[in-house]
Amino acid sequence: QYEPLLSEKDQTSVDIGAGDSPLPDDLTRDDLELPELSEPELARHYTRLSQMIYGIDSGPYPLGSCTMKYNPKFTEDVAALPSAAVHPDRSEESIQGTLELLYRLQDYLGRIGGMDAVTLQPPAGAAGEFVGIRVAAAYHEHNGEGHRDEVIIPESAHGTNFATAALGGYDVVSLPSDEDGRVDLDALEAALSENTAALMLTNPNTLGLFERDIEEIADMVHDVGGLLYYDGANLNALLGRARPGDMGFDVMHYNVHKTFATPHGGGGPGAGPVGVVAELEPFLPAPRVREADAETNSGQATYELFDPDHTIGNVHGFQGNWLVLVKAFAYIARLGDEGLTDASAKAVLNANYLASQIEYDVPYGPFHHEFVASAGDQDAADVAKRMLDYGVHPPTTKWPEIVPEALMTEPTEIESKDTLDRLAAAFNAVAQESDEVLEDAPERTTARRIDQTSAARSPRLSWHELAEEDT
Amino acid sequence: QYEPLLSEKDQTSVDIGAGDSPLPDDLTRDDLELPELSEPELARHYTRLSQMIYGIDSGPYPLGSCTMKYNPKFTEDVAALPSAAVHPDRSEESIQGTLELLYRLQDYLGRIGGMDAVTLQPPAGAAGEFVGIRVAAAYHEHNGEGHRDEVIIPESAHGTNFATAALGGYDVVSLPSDEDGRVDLDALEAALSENTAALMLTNPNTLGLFERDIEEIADMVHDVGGLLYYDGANLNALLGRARPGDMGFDVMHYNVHKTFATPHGGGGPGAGPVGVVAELEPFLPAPRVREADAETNSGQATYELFDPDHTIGNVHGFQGNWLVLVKAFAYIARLGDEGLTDASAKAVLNANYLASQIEYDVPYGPFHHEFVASAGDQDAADVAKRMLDYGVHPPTTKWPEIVPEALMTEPTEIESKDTLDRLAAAFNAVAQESDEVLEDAPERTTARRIDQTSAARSPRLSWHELAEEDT
Amino acid sequence: MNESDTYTTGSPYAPHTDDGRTAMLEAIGVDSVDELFDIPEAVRFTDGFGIDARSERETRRLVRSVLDRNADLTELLGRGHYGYYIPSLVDHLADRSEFLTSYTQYQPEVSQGFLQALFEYQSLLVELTGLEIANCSMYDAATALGEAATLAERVRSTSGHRVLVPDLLRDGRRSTLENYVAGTDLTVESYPTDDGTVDVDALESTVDEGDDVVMVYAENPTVRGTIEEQLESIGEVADGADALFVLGSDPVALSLLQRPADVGADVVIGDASVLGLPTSYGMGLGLFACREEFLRQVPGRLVGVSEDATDRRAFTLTLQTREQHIRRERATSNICTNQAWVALRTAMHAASLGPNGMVDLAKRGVTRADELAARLDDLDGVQAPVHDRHHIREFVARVDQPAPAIAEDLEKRGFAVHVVGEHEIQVCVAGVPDDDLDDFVAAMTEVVR
Amino acid sequence: MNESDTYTTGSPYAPHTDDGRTAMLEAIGVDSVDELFDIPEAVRFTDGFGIDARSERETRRLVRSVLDRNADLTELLGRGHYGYYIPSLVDHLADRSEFLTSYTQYQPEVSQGFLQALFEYQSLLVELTGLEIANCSMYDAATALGEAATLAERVRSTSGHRVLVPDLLRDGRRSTLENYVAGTDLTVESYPTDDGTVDVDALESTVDEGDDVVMVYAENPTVRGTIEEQLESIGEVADGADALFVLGSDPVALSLLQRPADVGADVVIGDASVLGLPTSYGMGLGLFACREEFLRQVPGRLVGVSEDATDRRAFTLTLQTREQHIRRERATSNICTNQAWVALRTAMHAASLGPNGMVDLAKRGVTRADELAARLDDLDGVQAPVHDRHHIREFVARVDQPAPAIAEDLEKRGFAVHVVGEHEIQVCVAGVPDDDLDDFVAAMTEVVR
Repeated sequence: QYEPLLSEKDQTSVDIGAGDSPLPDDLTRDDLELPELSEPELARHYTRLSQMIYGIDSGPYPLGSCTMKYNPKFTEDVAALPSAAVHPDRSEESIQGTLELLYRLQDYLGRIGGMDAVTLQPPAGAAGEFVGIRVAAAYHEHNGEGHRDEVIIPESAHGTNFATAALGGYDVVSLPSDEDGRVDLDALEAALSENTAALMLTNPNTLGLFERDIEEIADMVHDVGGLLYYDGANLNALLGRARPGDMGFDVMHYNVHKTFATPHGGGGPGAGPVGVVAELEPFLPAPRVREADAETNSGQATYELFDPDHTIGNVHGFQGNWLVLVKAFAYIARLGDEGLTDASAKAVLNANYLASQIEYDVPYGPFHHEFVASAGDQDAADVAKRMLDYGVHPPTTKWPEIVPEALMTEPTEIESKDTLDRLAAAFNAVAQESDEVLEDAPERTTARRIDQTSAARSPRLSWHELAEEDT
Repeated sequence: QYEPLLSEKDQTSVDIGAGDSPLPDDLTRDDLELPELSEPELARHYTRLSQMIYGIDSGPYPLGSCTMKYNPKFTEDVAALPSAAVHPDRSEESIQGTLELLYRLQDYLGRIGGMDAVTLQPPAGAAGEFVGIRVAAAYHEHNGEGHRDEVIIPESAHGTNFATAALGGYDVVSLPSDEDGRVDLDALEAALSENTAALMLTNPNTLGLFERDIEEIADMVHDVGGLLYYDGANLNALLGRARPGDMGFDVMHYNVHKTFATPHGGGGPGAGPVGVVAELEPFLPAPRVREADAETNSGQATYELFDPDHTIGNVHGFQGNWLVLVKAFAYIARLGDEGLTDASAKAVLNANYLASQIEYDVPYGPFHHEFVASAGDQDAADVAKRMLDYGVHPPTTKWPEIVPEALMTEPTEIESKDTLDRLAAAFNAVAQESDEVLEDAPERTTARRIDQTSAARSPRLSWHELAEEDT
Repeated sequence: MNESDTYTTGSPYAPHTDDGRTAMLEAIGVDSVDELFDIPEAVRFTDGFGIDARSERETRRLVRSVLDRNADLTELLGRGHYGYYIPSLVDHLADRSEFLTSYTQYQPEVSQGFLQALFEYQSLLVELTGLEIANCSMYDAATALGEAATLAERVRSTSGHRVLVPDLLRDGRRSTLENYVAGTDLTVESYPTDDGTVDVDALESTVDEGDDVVMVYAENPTVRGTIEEQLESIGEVADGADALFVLGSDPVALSLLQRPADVGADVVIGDASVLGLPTSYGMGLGLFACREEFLRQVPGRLVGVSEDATDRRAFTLTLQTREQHIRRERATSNICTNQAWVALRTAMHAASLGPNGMVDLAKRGVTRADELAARLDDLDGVQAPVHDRHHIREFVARVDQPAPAIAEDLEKRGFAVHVVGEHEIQVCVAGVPDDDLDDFVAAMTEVVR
Repeated sequence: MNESDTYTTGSPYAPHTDDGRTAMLEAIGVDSVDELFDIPEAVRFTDGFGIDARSERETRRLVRSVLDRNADLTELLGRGHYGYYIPSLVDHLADRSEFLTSYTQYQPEVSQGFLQALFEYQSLLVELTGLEIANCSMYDAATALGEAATLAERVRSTSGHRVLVPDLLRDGRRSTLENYVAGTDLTVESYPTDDGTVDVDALESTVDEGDDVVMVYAENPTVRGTIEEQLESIGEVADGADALFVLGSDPVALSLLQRPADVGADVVIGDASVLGLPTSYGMGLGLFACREEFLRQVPGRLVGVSEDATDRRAFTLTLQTREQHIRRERATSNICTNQAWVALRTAMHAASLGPNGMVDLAKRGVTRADELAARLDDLDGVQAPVHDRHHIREFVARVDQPAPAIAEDLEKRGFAVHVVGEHEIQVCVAGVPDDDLDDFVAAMTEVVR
């Protein structure tokens, strides 16, 4: 099923002559050449494109560390309310609804993470990490400890942690895992110093393992004057059973598109709110929302924006991905305590059940919401391609590297036993197959195996670069 | 791609015991057994089912006489407005918006058809025909001509015409076509009598041919005291160029799901408003909408319901398919004169172009918005199945019977030259293929050729009738 | 106007480029589109309709501004149209264009998804009614009642021509029935009710007025929200006269009340869109189920199971020889375009509720009606319910003041109720949130003061 | 509460039956889910969050009631966020769950549709900017500006550390930029503008204050809606300093104004969501395009063309070795989750407009701004526009009375405008229908009286 590019359906060049232009010729471009198509043609184009995509509603999507949950349809409805469409430069008086929702979401997230203050500004998880790192930097700077120039990150951490620390100007100190797949306390001891700005940790970590020594780790980091950062990617494992704030974390981000079921949108938008302990609140991005002193005539609370005392300023032009935040608020308000806790329980149940049903080795445990199996002699990337042929989405592969040929698998709570059995059957069928079959996979997908090397060697990144024969 | 029945995913039986029932035991049923599934499971179920359906946004859909137009997305938005959701028993004062829209739509349709009065009540084309027949009967009865018991219908007419006349208690007099595919005036002369209640006609007829003698036909029918009924199925051929009212028709129905682009919904709902000349207005179904004498304080017109003097009463519990009427109103208001006229022009252009590109014989002409090709030695039904393999929807087949192995083709105005060329290529490819290939077709569809005989011989019409081995 | 309003010089949904059109005309061999029209000059129309074109945005604004004239009322109207909350899932999935824009499944090989959904809808109705056959949609309850009568005529035509319906019945329903039987020998007569439900003795007398009854129609619940207590007796009366027993109901009521098959019903009709559609000014979905023996006489579309060429299960429209496009004037009905998409929505809504949700919904219809009646009964000047019967969803209340004045006053306060007698109003709780019911009671308190 | 509200005892989105759960626990070999949690007692949390569960309907009502506190204003605010009418097509197609719910295209074989849509989005930006490379999304204009600066550092790191931005700039934009460069040696400085556009001589002086400028940023149009007239000169100044010339703009402005490649721009950033998103409290879509020579230094995702095993054209994310998940601390950016779905919407909106529609939209932004300025200028007590420049979409007007009072008064009448000085307001016409502009002029007439 092949769908031509829009440019292959039409290319219309519009001349922008001086004649009918409201601007002098030298201030305008000469022409604009783009496809000019009717609505039925576009509807078909995008319908067909959509049919070439595997989404959450297509089947299981057990991408480890990505928490591919079902996205409740009603959250789209609330985000589409006309009253949600407000301009960022409006007066505070005229957006009390928006401010109230943000305030309540700050409050929800604070409770869920055990954090004293929350900013909703970061538009993604990595942006949340960046806020954490910038807040840590500002905090140290404020305390006259601007010399701290190292951020410690476990080897198994998400790539964003390293990139974020680097973007923040820090040297990255990489921390090996111990033989159990957790933080090696001796190695941590060795890594910590008066130059330590922060330790970034995911808990449970990317192997799905809870860092049992978290209290000791927190003490060690705090003892050298460092801050403990919680990467919220795996928060879905713990809802209602443990909170980063209670474990000694000073800063954390939440991935609302993971834990709180806002849609991934083919890569985004997400949102990465950041929670901090009280000590760090003055450094959060500006502005934040708080209750104002005044009430409305009918006794309702009113809300206002304010700049934290030592704010790092903006990390986004405005207040982040507002529409995503509306969906996250709706999800949390729908589930409440019991629903959130149950979601985690069933996410963990599902991961453990699936692991019990597959024939690949799962070297570490006990794991929570995800596990990392090893494809052993098989190439994990090939395994993934072959799983596509069984109509399921494969797990994340080849990472973390601590497990050879890793198959990092997170089914989330939304899968039924039947679906997990189907997924296990796919794993197990592929486990029996030969390397030749795997290398030829996938064969039942829209596109067969795609050549990555040639794509990167001679990049063609727009239709302008396609010669006639490509079309 | 196979999707289990809901009942194969779960069956939960709920006991309705006296214990927690608010009603005495003997007034309740014992239990209810149905699937109990979660939202993610349902979302996947219906998403997968949708993926096994060819719709307008999938590609060309040239079903003759069905006018499969693109359904503009925005019309769904207006029908979904909360203010459109009103109860049928509300007071007239509280639904002035609904009444105004209906009134304006009555007016639009009257102008488009050249009719003096319009009822919007019939929920489908066949229901519109039934109103026409009932109105004719009431009219004749009112004039002391209740003896008229025959309705004349050309052989090539839609099956609903015959069934409707029969439902109305009329004897059907079948009218053969002349060698040009049009009404045979001699045969008509022979068929007409003092017992003629009406002649039902489609114009252009199902061959896409304009009944050039329409004025004479009208005179002949009127001369014997009969009424002339216009089947609106093919109105898309004439918008802005000819009006049934001007041709001498006394009654007509409009298929808004054909001509005015409301979605077909897999079979419905549609709407079949009926227009009549002034003489027949008193017999229309009740209630209708008219402007009231009073105005609002701000000078707006107000609207009221009224019963025509000699109304036939209801043909639907309320006012038909309201939400469909909203969409039709929006479509007409969007296109206006120019758009409607252009739609017809391009529908006719497309049909003629497509016919010029296919290798099958097209025996009659000149046609308008549709043409009927002959599959010749091939079986038209097999041709259709094979066309599915080329990723296009086939035309209507085996009808009208005047063309052997008919391929009744109506591309509508929404297809581009490229799409028509693709469609023609499919026709022409199939034209070259052997009977064996055709009989084996389709082979690239979700289901292969389906056995109709066994389905009808031992009907299994619910999941209750499926034995274990069927599942 | 807005600068993003776009206007076209023709249909915005026709994709033709100038070059394309020229090439097409050339291929056809004509100079202009006008040449393709074979319309005698005498009947040509050139005046224009006088309808202005609008941009998409302007059209949306127009419709919104017109519909905004509808008052924002809390509807306590019921009678087959309820404001049950429809899960968002239903809109999102039913609006997928594959469902919304496809045609009747004459090519089942590319329509399996819709056919399966309709098969599941049929199965839902079979479970609810206990009857073996359900078609996959009629227009609404009134037309389904009409179709039931023509079915009765076909299967009982030797025995007579009288169709009996209760005197408590919506006008539109009876009037539609009369139109459906106008072309037959059937006549429609009413039989009496007593205190809101069927008076079985009186029904028996009515039947006995001749030996020619072909159909007895009753409803459960009735239009007044009362629950029929003598369904079996009604069935026996019909049976005794060799007439079809046709029962009117709906999917929510059927989830709790007696199963039609258990009380001898031969046909069940009703409006299934109580699930799946918001109140839509009477737009509906005709429920039609019947005994297996009437299989070849059923009106409307039926989806059945078959196999494809690879012996895999497949769905298809079946028994099409009953239908107008094949059988023409000998068809079991003239229905063609139906309400398939509404049936899809109803099936989705029912599936979202599941059996527990459906039973609960019905039970709460009983308890909440009881509760509201009791609260109204507590008011001076109101007695409720009027009928000494069990109720579901709605009930009639007596008011000391003139009912029309009460209703008018309530409407000013934002509530719509029925006037059913000089001193009687009818009130429905279904789909109305608790806080709105509280507000209603408060308004009633004011109004009857 | 409504009788169709459904409550669950846990997550409504987890499908587990009791039987299923039991079987799963058995297969795992534990007695309860609790046993699966390996959390030391000391850090266990058992208190509950104190967040109540709600039915779907109640949740919708809650959000609606909260958001209803937002005032219903006609927004004349602009500055990168406009209320352009978005064709209904965009919502309906982008909301298809395959687009909405899928993840980043790490398995391109089952993501061809999204990849193609993003490739088409990239192509749109390449056409608009004239630059060879566009990535497939950043968060917004501010973060894209920050990424441009870090790109400048990477490719010009030998030459210096100064980043120059105009003194007319949104606060959020500059502040974000400063955060992005906080971890580098770069410093941000302002250069002067004159009457609403760049003062090129002053810019040159600022550059000359050191030989260490790595990037010069300018905008077209500016935050005041003025059209920059000396882009080539600015580019030459940047070039002369061996600095990157980074231009801020957006897809609508780019449809009409000088093509960035033609005036020497090395990078174009901006907010592309001016098409595709309604005003969404600042939610955006970072546009990022640059010259081919920076290919290996581009931040963010890139979709390229390749072939599959059958030699058919196929799309894939490419050059991923620039990215954090592979390159970690040496990545070109830390961006991972991006704005792909917004890019899809933007591409759909642009495709709906087509080149004629896009050019028209931009032209009308010029003419309608001119017209409104003229109408305001006619009022006593108002002079507009303040800047002697060409404008697009928005302009600054001088008011004799204090601007804050004027704005407050306008807001009471339903209009939101900017206060940009003691006696200056800024007004935007984009997306505001003609009749609303008429009302605005009428309100202004009252307000300045």
